[in-house]
Order: sequence, then C-alpha cells, then structure tokens
Amino acid sequence: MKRPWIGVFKFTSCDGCQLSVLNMEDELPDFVSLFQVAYFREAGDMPLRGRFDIALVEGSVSTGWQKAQIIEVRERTRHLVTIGACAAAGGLQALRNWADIEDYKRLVYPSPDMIETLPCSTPVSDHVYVDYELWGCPVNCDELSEMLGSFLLDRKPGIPAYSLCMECKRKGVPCLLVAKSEPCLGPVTRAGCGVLCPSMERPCYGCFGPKEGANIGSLLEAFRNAGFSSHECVLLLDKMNTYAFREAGTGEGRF
Amino acid sequence: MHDKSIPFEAAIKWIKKETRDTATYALKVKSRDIQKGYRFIPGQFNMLYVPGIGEAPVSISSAPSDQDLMHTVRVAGDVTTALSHLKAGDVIGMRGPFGRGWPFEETGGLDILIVAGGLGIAPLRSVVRHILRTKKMAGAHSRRMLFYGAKTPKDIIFRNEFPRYREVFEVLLTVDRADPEERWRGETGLVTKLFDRAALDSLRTIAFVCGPEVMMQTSVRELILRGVPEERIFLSLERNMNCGVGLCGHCFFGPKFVCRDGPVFRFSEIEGLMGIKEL
Amino acid sequence: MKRVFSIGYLSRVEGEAGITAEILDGKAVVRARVFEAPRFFEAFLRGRHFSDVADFTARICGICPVAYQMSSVHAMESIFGVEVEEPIRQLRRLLYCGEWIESHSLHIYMLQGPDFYGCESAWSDRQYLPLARRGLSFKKLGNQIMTILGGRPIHPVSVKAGGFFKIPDKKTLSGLLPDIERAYEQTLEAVSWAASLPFNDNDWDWECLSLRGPNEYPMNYGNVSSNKGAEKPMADFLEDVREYQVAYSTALHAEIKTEGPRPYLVGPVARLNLNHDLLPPEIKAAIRQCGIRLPMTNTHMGIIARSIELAYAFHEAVRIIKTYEMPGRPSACFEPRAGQAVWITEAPRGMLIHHYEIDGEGLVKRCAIIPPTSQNLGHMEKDLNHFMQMHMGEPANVLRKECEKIIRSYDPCISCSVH
Amino acid sequence: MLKQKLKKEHLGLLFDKLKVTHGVLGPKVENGVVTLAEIDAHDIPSGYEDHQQPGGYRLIKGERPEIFSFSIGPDSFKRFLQPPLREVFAFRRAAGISITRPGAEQRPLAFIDMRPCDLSALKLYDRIFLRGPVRDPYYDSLRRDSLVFVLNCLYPNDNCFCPSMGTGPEATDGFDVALTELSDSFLLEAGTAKGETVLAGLPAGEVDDSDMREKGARIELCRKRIKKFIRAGELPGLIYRNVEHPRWAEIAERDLECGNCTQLCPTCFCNSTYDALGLSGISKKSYQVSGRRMRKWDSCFSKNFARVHGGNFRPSRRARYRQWMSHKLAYTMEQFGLPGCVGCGRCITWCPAGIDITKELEALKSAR
Ligand SMILES: Cc1cc2nc3c(=O)[nH]c(=O)nc-3n(C[C@H](O)[C@H](O)[C@H](O)COP(=O)(O)OP(=O)(O)OC[C@H]3O[C@@H](n4cnc5c(N)ncnc54)[C@H](O)[C@@H]3O)c2cc1C
Ligand code: SF4
Ligand code: SF4
Ligand code: SF4
Repeated sequence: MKRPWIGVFKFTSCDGCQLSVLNMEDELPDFVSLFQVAYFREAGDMPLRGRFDIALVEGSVSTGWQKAQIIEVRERTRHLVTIGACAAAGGLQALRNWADIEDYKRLVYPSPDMIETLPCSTPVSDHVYVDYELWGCPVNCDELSEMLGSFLLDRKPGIPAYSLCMECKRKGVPCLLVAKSEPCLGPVTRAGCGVLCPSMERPCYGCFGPKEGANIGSLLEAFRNAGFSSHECVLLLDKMNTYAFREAGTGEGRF
Repeated sequence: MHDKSIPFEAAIKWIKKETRDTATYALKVKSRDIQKGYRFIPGQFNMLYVPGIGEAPVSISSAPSDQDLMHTVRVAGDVTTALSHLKAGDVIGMRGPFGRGWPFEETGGLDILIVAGGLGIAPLRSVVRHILRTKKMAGAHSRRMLFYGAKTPKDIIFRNEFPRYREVFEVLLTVDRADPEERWRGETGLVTKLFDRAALDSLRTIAFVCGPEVMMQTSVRELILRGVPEERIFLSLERNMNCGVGLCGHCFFGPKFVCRDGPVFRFSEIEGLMGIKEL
Repeated sequence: MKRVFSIGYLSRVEGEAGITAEILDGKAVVRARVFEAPRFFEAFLRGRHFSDVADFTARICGICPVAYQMSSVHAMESIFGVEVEEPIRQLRRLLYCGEWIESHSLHIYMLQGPDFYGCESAWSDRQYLPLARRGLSFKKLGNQIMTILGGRPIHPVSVKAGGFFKIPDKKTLSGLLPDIERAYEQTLEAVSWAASLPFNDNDWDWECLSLRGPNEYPMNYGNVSSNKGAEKPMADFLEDVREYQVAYSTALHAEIKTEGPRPYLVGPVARLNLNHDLLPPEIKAAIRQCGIRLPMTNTHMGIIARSIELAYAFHEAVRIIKTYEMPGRPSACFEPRAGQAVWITEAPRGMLIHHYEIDGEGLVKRCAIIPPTSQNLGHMEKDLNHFMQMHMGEPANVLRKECEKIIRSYDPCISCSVH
Repeated sequence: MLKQKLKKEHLGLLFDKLKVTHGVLGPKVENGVVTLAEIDAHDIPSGYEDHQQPGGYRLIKGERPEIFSFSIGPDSFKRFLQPPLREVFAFRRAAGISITRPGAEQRPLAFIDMRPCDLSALKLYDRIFLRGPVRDPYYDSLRRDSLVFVLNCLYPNDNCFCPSMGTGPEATDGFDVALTELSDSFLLEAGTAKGETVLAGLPAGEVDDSDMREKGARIELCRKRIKKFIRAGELPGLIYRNVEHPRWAEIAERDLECGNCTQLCPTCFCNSTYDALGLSGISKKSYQVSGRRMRKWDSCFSKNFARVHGGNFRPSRRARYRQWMSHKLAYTMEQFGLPGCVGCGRCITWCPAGIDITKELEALKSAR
C-alpha cells in the first residue's frame, strides 16, 4: 500500500483539534507509519509542497488571505476533511457574525484600523467543497482515528449523525432535561463526545454541532416550557457552533 | 449447527466481469462441514463480509445444481467496492443462506414468466439456470418466458448466456436507450412494453419479478391489468439489511422483515404496503 | 549595509507567526510577526452569563484550556466572594498538574526536543524516536489526569465557578497512581538529560515575573513577584502593565509601564527562578546533581525549567491523589453579584491574567485577558535582537535556524496571544 | 407452586442468597432518578415516590410505608440482557480470516424487581431472540441463567397504562418468583422450579387466605390508580387505516428525533452491527486488517437507518415517527404475536418534547 500524503492545516482556531492528532498517543506511531505526514506546522518543519491525498483542516475562515489559502489547500488535496467546530461551523468566533465587526475591533484593539479581518467567521464548506466534516470542539480522538482508518480502507467512517441522547441513553445517564429541567442540547446535538457533560451532571452545550435533521424549534419550545426566556434560549445555541445551530433552527443564518 | 451470526470463510474461485460496474464472484466455502450442509433455493441471499469494511446482502446468482456458488455484485458502496478490489484466491466472510426464495413448487403446470430489470436478473438467473439444469423441471411448465430490461445494451448482464436461455425460454430484451453504434436489434423502452409482445395467458401465468422498486411496481400493475392473479405474482424486495436474520430491524417493510419473510414476497401479501410512501 | 531576512511561518509552535530581521548599520531589529487571525473573545464575552466564561475562554487555547478556566473561575469567585473547600482547591491543582504535564511534555519532546537533534519533527528521525515515545507516555498521563477530572484533556467540561460539576472518588483517582509514580521517576531522570543539552551563551540583564508562593509552587494563588522588585498582590498588578499594539502583529504586547516601560519574561524560567526554594527536596537534589545553577541566567534554557516542572507536576499529582478525600459536594453555592476582579494563574507558559467586570445579573460587562505569550512577545524580540547583535556575521540560514530555536525555547502560544 | 411469606426485615437474606451465584440487579437512586444497578437490599430507595408526566420526572421522599414505594425508572432488563454496546467478535484478515468470539465471562443475573410490564417485554424479547429462525447466542446464554423476580405493582406513575395492554399491574406467568409487598411482609410465589429452589431455605412464613386477599386488594387499588388507557382492541386496525393521517405530520413538528423513546422502550430492539477499527488495526499491507465487530443499540429515528443505494426509504421525520409508533402498536403483533407496547409509559416520561403515545393514538381516531 502506498503511504498517502497527509497535510494538517490551520485557519482561525485554538489549535485544539490538531493537538487531538497528537493526543492519539497510542496510535501516533501507526499514524506516522501509515501516512506520510507531509505538512503539519505544529509538529514539524516541513515546506508546503506537492499534493495531498488527505488534508485535515482546522479552523474557520475569517480573513481575506485565508479565503485564498483554503482554495489553495483544496486545489492541492484529493480528500479534504475538516476537523472541529471552527472548520465545520465557524467556531465560537462566529459570534461576531451577529454583531458589528467594527465595534468588535474597537473593543479589543487600540488601533482597530490596523486589523484586517472579515465581518464573518465562516465554515470551510462555505468556501470550498469538503469531503468530510468531523465535528466537535474539539474533535474526539476515537472518531479521528476511525476517520483516518476508514480513509485508508476506502470506506465511509462509522461516525454517527444521530443525537447525543442516543449515546446518553446507551450509557445509562439519567436525563437532565426530563429529571431536572436543565437546558440540555443533547436532543439536537450530534453524538460523538461520549456524553461528557450529562455524565458530569451538566447539560450539553453543543460541541458536536447540530445532528442531522435537528428539530431546534421543538427543543426551544421545551426549554421555554421549563422556564427559559427566548433570549436565554438563543444564548444556549450561541456557542461554538452558533452558526450551524442558527442555520439548523431556521434554515438560514439569522433568526 | 453453524452459528448464523458468525461468518465463515469463503474463497474467491474466480471473478468474471459482467459490465462496467458489475462482476460475478464464484465462491468456495472453505470448511468442508459447512459446505456439505450448505443448501439453498433460488432467490435466497448470503451476507458477504469483508472484514474491516462490513457486510452486504447479495443474492445467489447460481442454481443449486451449479458447481460454483455465484454472486453477481454491482459496486454501490463500501463493501461492494471492497469486493471489486479483490482477486481470485482472496478470502471473504459469508453467512447464509437467508430468506425465502422463489416458490418453485407453485409453478408446476403453469406458464412461468420471469421479469427482471437491471441487476434484478441476479436472483432470477438462479431460477433460469435451475430450470435449464434440471430436466424434470423443464417439462413442468407449459410455457417459459423471460423479460429483461437494462439501461443500455452495455448494461445487459449475462449477455452471453442468453442464447442458452433461449433454448428453453422465450426471451425478450429491451433497453432504455441504445446508441446507434451499438446496433441494438431488440426493443427500446421499459420492460412493461414487453408484456404486449408475448400474449400472456393470464390465468395460467405465474410471474417472478425483480428489479428496481419502480420497475416492479409498474410490472405488477401491468400483470394485474392483464388478469394475472395477485397470488401468482412474486417480487423480490430490497431493503437496508444489517443482520440478515430478523434481529436488527433495518429491513422492515411495514410489518415484514424483508430478510426473514422475504426477500421474495407474494404480491397479495404486501399489496396494501406497496403503495405507501416511505414505509 | 542592510540585511533583511525572514521566516515566513514558524513551525513546531502553536499558532501562526513569522519573523523578520533587519540588520542596518550594525544594528539588529527583529520582529515577531503574528498573523494569527483575531477572534475577539473580549468583545463577544460581553453580555454573556458568567457561567459561560470558563467554557468560552477555554477555547482561546487548545493546549492550555485549563489555565483559562482556572483564571476565569477564580476571578468570578473573587467577585462573588465564594470560598472554595480545600479538597476542591487540591483537585484544581491536580487538574493544572495534568495540563502542565501535557503541555510541558509536548513542548519538551515534540516541539523543542527535535531542535537539539537536528530533526524536522519528532518522528522524522529514527534516532529521536525513543525520546518521542518517552514524551508521549508522559503526555498521555497528563491527558489521563485531565480526562478523569474534566472528561477530556482539551476543553474539559467539569470546571465551574464554585468548584466542579462532578468530582471523582478516591478510588478512581488512585487508579492512576502506579503509572504516575513510575513516570515521576522517569521525569526526574530526564532532568539530567535536559541539563546535558547544548545552549548558546546568552547572559544579559532581564526581568522576569511570576506568581510566588505563599507556601507552594505557584499555580492558582500567590502574589506577583519579580527578580527586580517587590511582591505585589495580583489585584493590583494591572496598574503596572500596559497592553499596546504594534503594526506587524495581531497580538497585543504587554510591558511594565512603571519606572520606564520595559518588556518582561514569564513562564517556567521565571517561575523556577522565583520559586525554586519551594520545590520538594528530592527535586532540589536532582537539580543540584545535574549541576543546574539557579536562578537561571540564560533565557533559552526553558527546556530545563520545563523538565524540572514536569517532574514537579508528577510529584505534586502523586501527593494530591494520596491525600485526597472526596468532599461532600463538588461545588460551593453562591449568588452572583456585581463587581470586578483580576485573577492570575500560572499557565504552563506563564502568568495568565484575567480581568472581569460583572453586573448585577451575573453578565459580563467588560473583560480583559492577557495571555503569557502576549507578555513574552516583547521580551522575545529583545532576546532575538540581543542574539543577532552578537552573531550578525553568520550566514542567513544559520541565523534563521537559531532564531527559530530561540523562539521555540519560549514555547510561545500564538493562538493564545491572539484571541 | 410454592407460596410463602418473607418478613420485610429478611429481604437482605434473599439478597445474600442470590448474591452467591448471581449479580443482583435492582433499583437504586442515581442523579435523582431510580435506575437499575447491581445493588444490596439497603440500596433500595424505599419511601421515595416518583412523579412522572409527559417529558417530566421528579423523585421525592414521600410518606408511603412500603419499601417498593416507587414505580419504574428509565432502565429495564434490556440494558443487561442485550447491552447497548457489545463485541460480536474480533476479526483478523490476512491471507484468510480469523474470528474470535469473546468469552462468556459474565455472571448470571437476578432481576429483583422486574415489573409486570417489563416481564411482558421480556417475553417478547424471548420470542425475538430465541424463537426466530436464528437464535441470538449471546442473549440465549445470559437469559438461560438469569432469574426473574417479578414485583407486582402497588404504585403506578401517571404515565402507566399496563392494564390497557393486558400486561399489569399483576403478573400471571413467565417469572421465576412473583413478589407482592404486603403490609408486614413480602408474598413470594414461585413460578418455576428454579424459583422454588431459590425460595427453599429462606425463613418462610405460612400464606393464608387473608394474605391472598390482601394481595388482591392491593393490586386492585393499584389498578384504580392508573390514569392512562388506550383502546388496545382497536389495534392494529387503527394504525393501518391511518397511515396517511395528517396527524403524523403534526407530530413530526414536535418530534425531536432524539431517540430517547426507542433507547428506553423495553421492547425496542433495533440495533446496528459494524466493524470498529482504529489505526492500530491497519497494517501497511493493504489486505491485513484487524478489529472488532460491534453491535450497538440503534433506532428507527436514526436518519440513515433505512438508507440503501439510491436513497433512504424513510427520508422524512414524519415517516420515521410513523414507523416507530406503527411498529410498537401494530407491526410487532403481526411479527411475533405479542404487542410491541407493554404500557410502561417510559417513552412518554422520557421524551424531552413530552410526546405522549396514548394521546397521539387518540388523535389518529379523530377525523382527518
Ligand atoms: C435481499 C437482497 C439481495 C441483494 N442482492 C444483490 C445482488 O445480487 N447484487 C448486488 O449487487 N446487490 C444486491 N443487493 C444490494 C446490495 O446489498 C447493496 O448494494 C449493498 O448492500 C451495498 O453495500 P455497500 O456496503 O457496498 O454499500 P453501502 O456503503 O452500504 O452504501 C449503500 C448506499 O447507501 C448510501 N449510504 C449508506 N450509508 C450511508 C450514510 N451513513 N450516509 C450517506 N449515505 C449512505 C451509500 O452512499 C450508497 O449509495 C441486494 C440487497 C438485498 C437486500
Ligand atoms: S441528558 Fe441531555 S443528552 Fe441525555 S437524554 Fe437528556 S436531553 Fe438527551
Ligand atoms: S455533552 Fe455536549 S457540551 Fe458536553 S462535551 Fe459532549 S457535546 Fe460538548
Ligand atoms: S412504546 Fe412506550 S409505553 Fe409502550 S412499552 Fe415502549 S416505552 Fe413503554
């Protein structure tokens, strides 16, 4: 078997998802022997050259030069996989999409004019064709490994698109929404994290983004019945996957 | 008895490419014991397993009396793609045979009509070859007809076998469309067009139908219009399958387990279900 | 004569930055160009409930999320006047140990280590592999500690103002002990490995800052102390600091503004220099044995300081797990109230300063976050200038390599610095 | 069959006896909810009352004098007899294929307070996994060795409707031992020889007519407390006649498709089997792979559950909800000769959107 060339690329992000690659400690030796790691700035000193069989892209697109760069990555890549909430949904930084970017610049920088940035932070798929999206803030190492293994074996990754509740119930965690009226996003969030929050007795805040066919409207109705205001409901969705949740809720970016 | 939830080894004896995306695989069960106990009837299927990739239900396309156990597979997704990368000598996993096959016992003395669309010919080839090979069966029917429709002449599977089929069957072929350079001399149009050509004796006809769901629906409608009794129309359905033995729930067609109660159904059993969208 | 060269994109550091160096008439000016895209955390945190802050600020950095959670929850507790029980304090310290272990072993073995062996990455060279493997085994344990306490190593989910959402029982924690104890022995040995690495001479008069004591090596508590001056309570420290913007960087720089503006160093070297007396005797002995002289005078010896702290973090983890008794409840009860507070904790890379103003509803009115790397950037440039000044004559590719090494010795976290 | 009484304070003796040979599964409070776990007699949350409503559950310390003062929680036997995730076999593909089945290392199980509704679900499970064309070897081995103590119900919750389904509040057969909590003791009635063996050796009290009368009266009282009902006699026709009822689309608007109902329903059995592999299972030689074949609970609410080449048989939420409810209330009867709903009410309580299967059924009756 020919070792496929892999590249790991970073856009606007916290580096956590590429760190997840290094966090597959037990499998890292397999990773570097099965793949030719041809570009991975965080881990090695390698020039950007040639083509990639698979690219892992972390981070959202939030500057003009990133718009050009993602096109270049796409052109060099056979199979482009995004890793993490930033790349799949614009990340936490997509909260700017619902605000005025000039205000934001002024709030953070003494000389806002020196800062070049786009008014919106957007998912990679808004710019180029994406072959596969791995969700999560950060991605889950097992899913990462499953995805990479599936790529090698030429099959669809066995990664679920159903709700977190499915995993939650399989794990036998008592439902927080039903038993405590806590605003858990589980019913509309993709499974994948391993039910971290409900297992910690806290409601899910949506790291893995909306599951396929999420019925956001109905869940918010349940939250309102449990006593949350409409504003609070929106804030619950406005986190690392705000852009995707709002889109899933209304079919468009804004409510 | 062999545990049917655990695959056994089967070696690929030979592979024959049928069309651009379809090939026939002859398999040899490796364990003597299992092979000896292995009996199937046409219309049944096996779960073919490529470890690391997954399982797929595939009809047996050879006759029980054939020397080789054959499966004719079209590349559709993970498992079928993985199969297409294998070569003679490679070993895969197999479970089966599963499901209800075609009801041969009901065909005696009747006109047997086989209607196949596309890859739907695979489980029916088993029937045809079975009739061809068993002389006794050959005399059992007053008339034998085989209607087959494919997308284009290039997509006709088992093309080189049709001359032999013609010895025993009235064979009518049709394609959806044919390029002029292919010099197609058969019909063009849907399979159902062939019903007019054959002058069915509807009350003496028993029909086995397999193909894409729409094709089966229109075929059944035509047959019923012509007066073929619903009890004598049989269809082989396709659904998502995971376990193959009625334990997983993926293949439900209304209350029917396609894997266990089918894949071959008597039309009268499922008539009420056929028209319901998204069942 | 003018010489200009640049490094487009630094590798084996977190985040996106490059270097430009200009040598004009015998004077060097080196700039760390940070082109990491800004995310505007301080802007979108406004109006959010205080309970979102720990989870949000964690996303500033995937390598040191715990630090952000720690600085923010302590700040909140200081505003709301929450007293946290001792076992909870200890668990937080343990969580921080997990992060120090993870971050330090990543830096020592995967990021900076290869520099001393001339490899492109930790796995590109067969000869380096045993070291990489050793690093990974340490790192894995750090991750395990964080996973037990927080569900996952990156952006743990259990931390909140007042304590934790859920805490482990003693048995679960003790399960880690054998591995951690073994790792501690190995890290202790690794200190001498680090001490044996070659370094360029680099002695100059620099200022370093870190939290100090009171009676333990600092993580979540302490006063700000300096090798040049007196200690100061963290609440007052912001009065001394100024954040400013430079045209070539999306990261703000921080400097001490009192008594003449000047850059300063934070991080393991600073911490060690100011707190080494608080290390346990075994580690002190190991330091002595390896001939490491403290305080360190060479800022490039971060890898040694990190190796010592790595051993300490394991030592501390063992101590905490052994003495841990599960408290009755995982977190303190409190009501939010209006107010403001500054809190500083020691991230793996140094002091992480959070400042929040909260309104009566518990919503964030204003906030400022100064990560260690923002504080170090100015110092790093000064350090690079200093080096250039001395080695000006060398060929560009040598200088380029050396500059990159120096930067790596700081373990900068560019993503943090731009947030 | 053997009948005897056991003083309440001797319940521990029963546990002690069972624990020698079995893992004893019973009710325990976890996170404010009665769940099922391996327990001791003193773990039973006696005195607690559960208040259940569509999409709501609260456990409070109440006044009831009984030990089993609560009704069912989310968990049922299925978590243990057909676990959420288990390895079917480990595989290794090189020149040939080698398959290793996991060893059966599990201790036999004793269910100490299986309720009558769940017992009916267990009977259905037996039909599915033991009496079909192919028997599930895993379930078979666990089930064969398990002991079932059915506990006749005294306190239903507001979502129970077992009488409608003919499954409760009293169990008549299918158990090893039936327990009924009386005012001063437990009435134990063996249903099988296995059950009799367990009872033998326990400090036994005589059972007289008044005990049997008390049992009857208590169960009768329970029956009166049940609030929900459906007209099961109209099933399955009501479902079959209404496949295109506009109500399905209305439910789809509320339906979260989170799958909670299917995961907790004691009769839902859908699952998926897949090959799990990590990078470590793949060797550089392309034809060598090793991994584990896993089976996990799945649900007809999963979007890809009915996906094949060329499309999805149930692309809409409406169709998926209809599939679920039709399977429960109509198809299962046809498939296995037993109802697919046992009236336990779990799907109602644990639906975060509060969808109530009994109300939806009622709505199907209204004019379109
Ligand atoms: C009784 C029976 C007999 C059959 N006989 C034959 C036969 O004789 N010959 C033959 O060639 N075929 C036959 N089939 C069909 C065959 O089983 C399927 O083509 C086969 O299962 C495909 O398996 P696969 O792993 O290759 O494809 P899969 O990878 O399962 O994919 C199948 C299709 O579903 C889509 N899909 C699946 N999962 C997802 C997902 N999670 N997300 C998005 N899309 C998804 C894929 O894109 C693809 O189009 C038969 C089927 C049945 C039920
Ligand atoms: S706790 Fe959350 S994830 Fe779990 S079942 Fe309830 S709503 Fe779903
Ligand atoms: S439960 Fe939700 S918020 Fe918590 S880690 Fe999982 S996806 Fe993230
Ligand atoms: S359908 Fe609902 S009420 Fe009926 S058995 Fe299942 S969970 Fe219980």
